[in-house]
Amino acid sequence: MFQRILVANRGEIALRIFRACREMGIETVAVCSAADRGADYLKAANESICIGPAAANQSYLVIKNIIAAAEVGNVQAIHPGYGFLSENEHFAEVCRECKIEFIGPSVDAMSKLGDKVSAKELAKQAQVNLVPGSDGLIKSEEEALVIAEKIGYPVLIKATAGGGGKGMRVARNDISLKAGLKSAAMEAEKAFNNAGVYLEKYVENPRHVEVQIIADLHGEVVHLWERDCSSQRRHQKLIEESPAPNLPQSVREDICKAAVRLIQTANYTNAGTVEFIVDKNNQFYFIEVNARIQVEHPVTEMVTGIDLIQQQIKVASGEPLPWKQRNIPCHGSAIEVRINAEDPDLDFRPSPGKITKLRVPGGHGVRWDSHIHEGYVVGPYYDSMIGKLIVHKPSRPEAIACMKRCLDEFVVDGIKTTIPLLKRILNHTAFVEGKMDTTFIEQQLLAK
Amino acid sequence: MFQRILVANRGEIALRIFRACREMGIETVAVCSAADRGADYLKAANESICIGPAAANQSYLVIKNIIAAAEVGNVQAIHPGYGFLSENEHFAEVCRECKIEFIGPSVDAMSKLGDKVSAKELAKQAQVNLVPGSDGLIKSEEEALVIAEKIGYPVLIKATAGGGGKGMRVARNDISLKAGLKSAAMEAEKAFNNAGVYLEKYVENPRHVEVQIIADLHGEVVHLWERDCSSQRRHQKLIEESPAPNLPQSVREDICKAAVRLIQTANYTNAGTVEFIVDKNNQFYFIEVNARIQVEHPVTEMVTGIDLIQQQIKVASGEPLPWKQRNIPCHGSAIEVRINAEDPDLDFRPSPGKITKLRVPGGHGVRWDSHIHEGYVVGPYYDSMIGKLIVHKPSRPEAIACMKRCLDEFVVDGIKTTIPLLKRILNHTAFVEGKMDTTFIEQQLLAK
Amino acid sequence: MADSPKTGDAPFDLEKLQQLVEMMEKHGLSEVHLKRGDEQWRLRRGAREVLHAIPQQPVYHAPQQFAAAPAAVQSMAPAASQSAAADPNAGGLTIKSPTIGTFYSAPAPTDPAFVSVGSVVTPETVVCSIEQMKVFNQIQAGVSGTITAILVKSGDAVEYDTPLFRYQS
Amino acid sequence: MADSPKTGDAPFDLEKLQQLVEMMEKHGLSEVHLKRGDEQWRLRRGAREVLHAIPQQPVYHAPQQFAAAPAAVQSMAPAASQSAAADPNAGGLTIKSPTIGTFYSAPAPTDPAFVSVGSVVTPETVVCSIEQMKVFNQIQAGVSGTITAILVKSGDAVEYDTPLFRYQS
Repeated sequence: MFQRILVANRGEIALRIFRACREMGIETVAVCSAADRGADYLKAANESICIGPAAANQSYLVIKNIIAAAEVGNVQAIHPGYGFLSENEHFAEVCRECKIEFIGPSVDAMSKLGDKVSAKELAKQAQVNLVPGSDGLIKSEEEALVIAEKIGYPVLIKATAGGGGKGMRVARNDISLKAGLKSAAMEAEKAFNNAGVYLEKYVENPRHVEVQIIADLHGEVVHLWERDCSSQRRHQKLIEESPAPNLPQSVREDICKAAVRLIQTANYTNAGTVEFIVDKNNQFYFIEVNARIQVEHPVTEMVTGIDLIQQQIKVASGEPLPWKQRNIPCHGSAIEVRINAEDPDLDFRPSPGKITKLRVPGGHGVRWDSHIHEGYVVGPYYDSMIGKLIVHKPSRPEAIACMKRCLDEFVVDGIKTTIPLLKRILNHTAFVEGKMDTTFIEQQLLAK
Repeated sequence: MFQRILVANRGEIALRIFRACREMGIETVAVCSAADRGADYLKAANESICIGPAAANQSYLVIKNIIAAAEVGNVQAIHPGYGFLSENEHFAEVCRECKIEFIGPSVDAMSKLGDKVSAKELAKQAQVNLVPGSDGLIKSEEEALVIAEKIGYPVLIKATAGGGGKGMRVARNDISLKAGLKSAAMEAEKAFNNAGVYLEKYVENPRHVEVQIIADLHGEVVHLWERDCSSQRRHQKLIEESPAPNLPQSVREDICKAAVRLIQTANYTNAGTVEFIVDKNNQFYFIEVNARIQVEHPVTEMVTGIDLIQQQIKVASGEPLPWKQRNIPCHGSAIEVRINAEDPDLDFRPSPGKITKLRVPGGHGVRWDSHIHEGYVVGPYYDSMIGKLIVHKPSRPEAIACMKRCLDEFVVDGIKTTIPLLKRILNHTAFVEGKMDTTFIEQQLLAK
Repeated sequence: MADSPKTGDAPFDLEKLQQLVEMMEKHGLSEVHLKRGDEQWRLRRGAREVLHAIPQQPVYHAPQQFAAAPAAVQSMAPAASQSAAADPNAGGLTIKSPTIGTFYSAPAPTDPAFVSVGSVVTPETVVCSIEQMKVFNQIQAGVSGTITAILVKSGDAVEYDTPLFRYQS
Repeated sequence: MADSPKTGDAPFDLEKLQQLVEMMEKHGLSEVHLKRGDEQWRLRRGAREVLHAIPQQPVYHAPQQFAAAPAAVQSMAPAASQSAAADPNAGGLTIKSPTIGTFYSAPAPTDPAFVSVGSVVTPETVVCSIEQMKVFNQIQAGVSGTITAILVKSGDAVEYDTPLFRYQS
């Protein structure tokens, strides 16, 4: 086991890792930018090293500064947290070249899963469903009709050079497919100077369901069940929960097994998340693997009772997983909300400033993961997330009731936060009934 | 189910009950003394009524003021919390006479268990072990020797009119028993003008183990396992945990079953705690029943996942218990520490004052139940407990490690607290090995 | 909150009890609550009580052991107290409720009010009655002066410290 | 931290890459990191870098968008900055480390030091080298003046902003 670890991150996830290490008897070295220097949460580390100015690209993102701090700090391993360098293969490689363990997967697994084409190839090998579509560009109208017949309407016509919705059409029958092919190709030709288009099944109002995985260095892979993260705004998750509501037990098991197959096929190690979209018929399709710990890992910790950060460290140090798949429970229902320093009235623009008053809820079933405190100054330099509130109760209705009373108790003065939006989501019928998809916040809740 | 409840208490337990009610959709009415008026925690109630000046005997202890508030506040039931009027039979009686349900046991059960003689009688009926001894005063030396032979040495000679250790002797053999009888009787005669003495088995260095019970109005009684509360100073509990460490599974089950038998025999309803002492050979003896919710109820909530306050309210409203004994789990290990505003350097004298800085630990496995905040003024009027920190982890060593890192993170400036003492206990061999008894803090840890 | 195991068994001393009851009668005590170790005696006599209203005057708060902390000061409604101290003409002096309950301005609905605006009161003048658990407690003014305003309506619920009357001394 | 599903597939444009590499060479860029959607380009050139030390002078902090919040000010070590501003004679002006690493006062153990007390420096004068990952970065003074004190020993670890030299301008 490591005796001393550097945490290449800041804020709540850095504190989360300091705490996990302290409980394991492992010393920690913090790195901080000049903006974070002297912050309270750094006291939870054994040592703190300033690695550069406030801007992340001059501090938290500078590999050589982090490695220099690891050398000066005399550590054996680096935990990257999430964001920043956590999914940077080059960083993982440099760490290991410098004989400092990178607490994460192998560089090979990262690059295979990081690349879209090879990830799809792995999924096929592992017999994990991908969104069906044409195996490349559409050559003729006839071919498109055959494929559409095979994968079933609605289908999505996408420009191969596309972006920003340009050259994209939804077709719900043969006629609109024929028309759509022409107009999409024309638009793509104009916009990208490339008329190539391909077909994909159009998954309407999908749910976002992801599976937490952990794998050791000895070939053992287990899943820690799934999370539903459909409550999103502009692809940013706002609320996550486990288990996913209204997902039949057989589908839960299938999706978890599919994730394990993919991870085994990729020879992936350490913690990771396999993301899927799920359609109205509970068909699920692989999207991507997040090769790191996720922001929303606490909901999984609550229902399984497993400390994922500690387990990451144990696996990285070579320890075998201490349980078999059948020993991993899923008790009750856990919900996490992200509290962001954003102004809902100003299109969720970051709202930095000093927190002049803070009342954090507590009590039965409540967990608070955050580095902030009364008097803390939320700077303009980094992510706007200032804390995660997690509740765990025997059932989903009880978890929702608990989260609602927590948000009612919450007081954050001096900055604007997403708390009012979170309250609205928790009261929205789609959420209460567990029937949310990735579009409901923008298309129903926030639509004027 | 009740729609509106008055909480006849203050501070953390009042907040605990407001929160439980809010999650159940029940409105709450708070009562407060003039000293607590305007306190932040009262905002968690729907209404707040000032019932008198700061002194508890002019506010929280005045039955007619509480009943008047319940009438003005238009509630259907009163939750008494712990302390104050919670074990006052007369209060329970008055509530019910006024057609306001008292959330607690029947007056009959309270008085039967509140009286020492009838409680012992019930224990005998229920075949629950009492500390063995003479069935009344010792009439002769010969009788004493026979009894000592029967119950086994060491025995305790106690003056019937005794108090403060006067007229009390420990005898470890026949000779010291004969000598002790004489000197104890003489001392008692002098001190109390009453030479009567009786014998009891002397339980050396006992552990304090108690069983959480809940019973509905339909005859169903279940236990929610046991708590070890041996870490005491002057009979004040400092640390509580569940399950009790180093208690063989068969003893755990026996002690829990004994508690259920007693509760059934007493026709007791709602939540209660049956207290035992346990000797070195894991023999357990009934001491008393606490006919109310306990300060330390959260450790039971953590290992069972059951919200005891909500369950109290449901039972009081007539709902049957939703589970059978076999469905009540005991997952992992939970530890609670009481944070008291006391000065360990001044013989634990209360340390009132303004909290100028507060950093409460959080994260995985951590629960915080408290009404305090930065800027809160701890008054000199009430109990010195300002909060309860509870951790829940898969194993006891992990729970201890988590609690230690929490106490290391904890910052309370402006007043003195018991945190330094708690840290010492958590590092003490007896505690770490789970071999603490009710004497170890005073006799080992605090002994000069 | 002390979860201490009870120790010792003391029989009740009925002689002492008799003495105590006599003492209560003689000195007009309505409630006695004695506690020592795990022995508790609780005795109540009668039901009707006479309470004194709390006159709200600019008072000098004598230093207490805990004088520095606001909690000690909080036991007087701070806003009212401060405005009275700062500007006696604005709020004026008030008589405040000594308890929680329902305020009645007269002994019975058809009776005349205990006091009205202009009434001159002495400390012993009954100014209202406050009902608690069907018991009507007669409230004495506690001050001398002239009532200038009645601040609550008959039948209103009042808390401890609710201003009931404004008066001039 | 954005857990957004990746969208779209763009092949690498080698022509653009070539342009970029040339641009790096021409302008002496050592690192380029481009990101857009889920496409990322990361290019590094060479290893040896020249860094400029951060002169610690009493500076006027121009108002920024976030000027009111202390965080913006924190990016200068506040204690040093304040003492320098309040009493220039006490702390004096300092040259601070522009990065984290190991400080070396000379190019090699047997070589003479880059500068010593009394050395006159211009902004381009190399004052020390700071090692990161076996790479020795030459640090330029960034200011003009006379070195009055050397505040760290050769071989010491330094952080970003650690004061290295005191100087007079």
